Amino acid sequence: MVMEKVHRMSNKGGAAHTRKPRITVFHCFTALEDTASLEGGDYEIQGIKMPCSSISREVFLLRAFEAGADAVVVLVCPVNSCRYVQGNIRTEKRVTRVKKILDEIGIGGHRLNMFNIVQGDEAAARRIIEQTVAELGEWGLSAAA
Amino acid sequence: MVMEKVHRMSNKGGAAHTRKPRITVFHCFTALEDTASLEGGDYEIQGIKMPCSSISREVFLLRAFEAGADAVVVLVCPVNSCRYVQGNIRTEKRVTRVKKILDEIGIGGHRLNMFNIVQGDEAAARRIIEQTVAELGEWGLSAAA
Amino acid sequence: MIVGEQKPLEEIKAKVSGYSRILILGCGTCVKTCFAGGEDEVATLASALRLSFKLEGRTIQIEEQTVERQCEDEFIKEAATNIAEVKAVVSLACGAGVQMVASRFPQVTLLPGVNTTFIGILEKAGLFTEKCLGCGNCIVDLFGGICPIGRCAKRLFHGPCGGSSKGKCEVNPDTDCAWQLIVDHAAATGQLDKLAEYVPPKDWRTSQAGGPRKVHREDHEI
Amino acid sequence: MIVGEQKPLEEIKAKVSGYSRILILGCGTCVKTCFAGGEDEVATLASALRLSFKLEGRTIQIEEQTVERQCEDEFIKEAATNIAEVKAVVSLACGAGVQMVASRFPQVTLLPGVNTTFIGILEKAGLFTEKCLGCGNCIVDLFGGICPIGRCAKRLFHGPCGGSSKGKCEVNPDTDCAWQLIVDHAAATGQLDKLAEYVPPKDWRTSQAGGPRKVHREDHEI
Repeated sequence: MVMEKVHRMSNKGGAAHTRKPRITVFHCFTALEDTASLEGGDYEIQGIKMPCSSISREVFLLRAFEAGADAVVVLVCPVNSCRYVQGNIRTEKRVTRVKKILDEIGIGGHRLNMFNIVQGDEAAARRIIEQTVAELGEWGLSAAA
Repeated sequence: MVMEKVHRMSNKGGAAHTRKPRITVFHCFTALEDTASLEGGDYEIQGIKMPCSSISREVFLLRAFEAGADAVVVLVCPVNSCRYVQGNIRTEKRVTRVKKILDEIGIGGHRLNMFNIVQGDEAAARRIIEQTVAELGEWGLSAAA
Repeated sequence: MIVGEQKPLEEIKAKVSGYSRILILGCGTCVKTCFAGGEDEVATLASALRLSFKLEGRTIQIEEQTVERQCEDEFIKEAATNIAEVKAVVSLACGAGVQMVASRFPQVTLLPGVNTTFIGILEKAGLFTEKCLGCGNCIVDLFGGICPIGRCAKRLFHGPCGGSSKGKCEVNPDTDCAWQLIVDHAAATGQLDKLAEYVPPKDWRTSQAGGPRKVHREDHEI
Repeated sequence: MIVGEQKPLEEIKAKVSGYSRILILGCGTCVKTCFAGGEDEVATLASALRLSFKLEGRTIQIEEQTVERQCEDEFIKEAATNIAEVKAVVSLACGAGVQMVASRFPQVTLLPGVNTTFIGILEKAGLFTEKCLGCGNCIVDLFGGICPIGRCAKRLFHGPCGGSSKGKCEVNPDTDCAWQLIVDHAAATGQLDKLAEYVPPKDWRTSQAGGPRKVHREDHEI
């Protein structure tokens, strides 16, 4: 029933967006120095830079949606490469939990995703954003944005 | 049963003491400046000066007995005259509790007593000590001292 | 610690849906420790509710506050101002905290946001387990520090039942059989003979069976 | 808070009398708050035991320590050094704390020094009262914030029994009849009609009746 609601509320079936999609990028500054290299497409990026991705609490991820994000991307270091040993693993667990909350809310957990990227791999980060934008074309903008 | 033990352990039936009785005097410095005026009898006084009698915790009273007291006297201001409003009432409740513990231990709650005295009434304080010494003549020294 | 779990969002949402302004009141002691009702959970729940109502085109004003403990006046009076401004409070405290707030502020509706479960421990990261039923007369020393009241589903005092299998409880195969633990501990520490001692029937009047309980401390009556 | 009472001195003394050296381990959260097992109570008990044994011509060496919470490894490991040096530990924690320490240090004998009683509140200075039984599915909002499970001796869901007299419970005349409180509150707040609503039978499986419980939080499993 929750999943039905998710689709009812957010799946606009590939209709053209009425505004540019907004993506909030939480990233540890080891994985990605800043989000400047992600700018320039037909979307808006809001970068949230952190010393380690694990400092993002559940509410920070939710508030990104309250602040108007259509999708939230969390960029963390590869497993075993976290400067704080388990930071990225903690982040993953928190993201998993918030995805469930987003499903319950009706926004849909699919709008929040975590990716491991090698330090400074801006091309990978850019591909992630482009993929997210493409998916947003299918999901539609967030009705809670 | 507890009371029987109390008497068995501590009531020496008025026998002469083998050493001078030791009395520990907890006093707030408003009720009594210091214990100098109480010295000079056939007993030892250990004075514990406090800004308010209510800072004496249960364990402080018990430790006085561990440290060798045969009796403990707590001198506080009269009801309604406590500089900290309820300090002397709190002390009374604590003394009541420790008296029960002393009964349970077998030392006997009668060896611990609280008295209200008017600020600076050294004569009253001295009478209290003399009365305690007299009672110790009847109870005997503490077997736990 | 008292362990609890936050109620499902849908249940909380249904409870608050009649109100345009609510206070979510957290509790900073037990339920914070078990991640059910501290500052973080208050903030997360508030955000989730706002988003959920927004999807329905509704706005709901949510105040957030967390006090040290909802089971003491000293702390809940800090919330008086916020409580005065709402008709309903979602309390994320344990059942005792919720009722304390309800008794002090009878004019507001108290909505529990947490299901209070048990007196337990943090067994390992992420796993809280029940250990004590508050029977009021602790005898765990008779059983090597393992309580057959809190940890045996049948509260057996004289050995395992027939449902103990491979060290697990038939009521829940994820739960260790308390009596297996008791016997193993006694064997490992050379105290098996202690288990042969007769344990008299328990007087349950000190437990919940005796009705709501009180602890009176005259020395703190001021 | 979890409320407990320290066991009588004679009972604790009997438990420790076989040992020449013990550790009294306090717990700095719930039982401290209800004056049963914090630093102060550890110190008082240690002193009382020393004096009591001294009267019998015996000396007993008593170490004293209080940790933040005995229900978490993080804190009890601070006591490892002291625990390693004794054969018996008197734990002044609740039943959960005692068992946590027992499970982590199986070589020492754990002696509970506190009777764990209930999940309750500080109703007024010196008086702690039971409010919650941890049924696992809180419904106090149906009853104006007054729980008939925790506060009615008979756990009635549909009004008072015949033993309610002048607002008091027949089980203990010092205890308010929970249903009198519920009805009074509903009347005072104009919600008497709410009490006419049917409350379905409770599913007690989420309570202690369902066997020892767990709360699993995968997001904190690290």
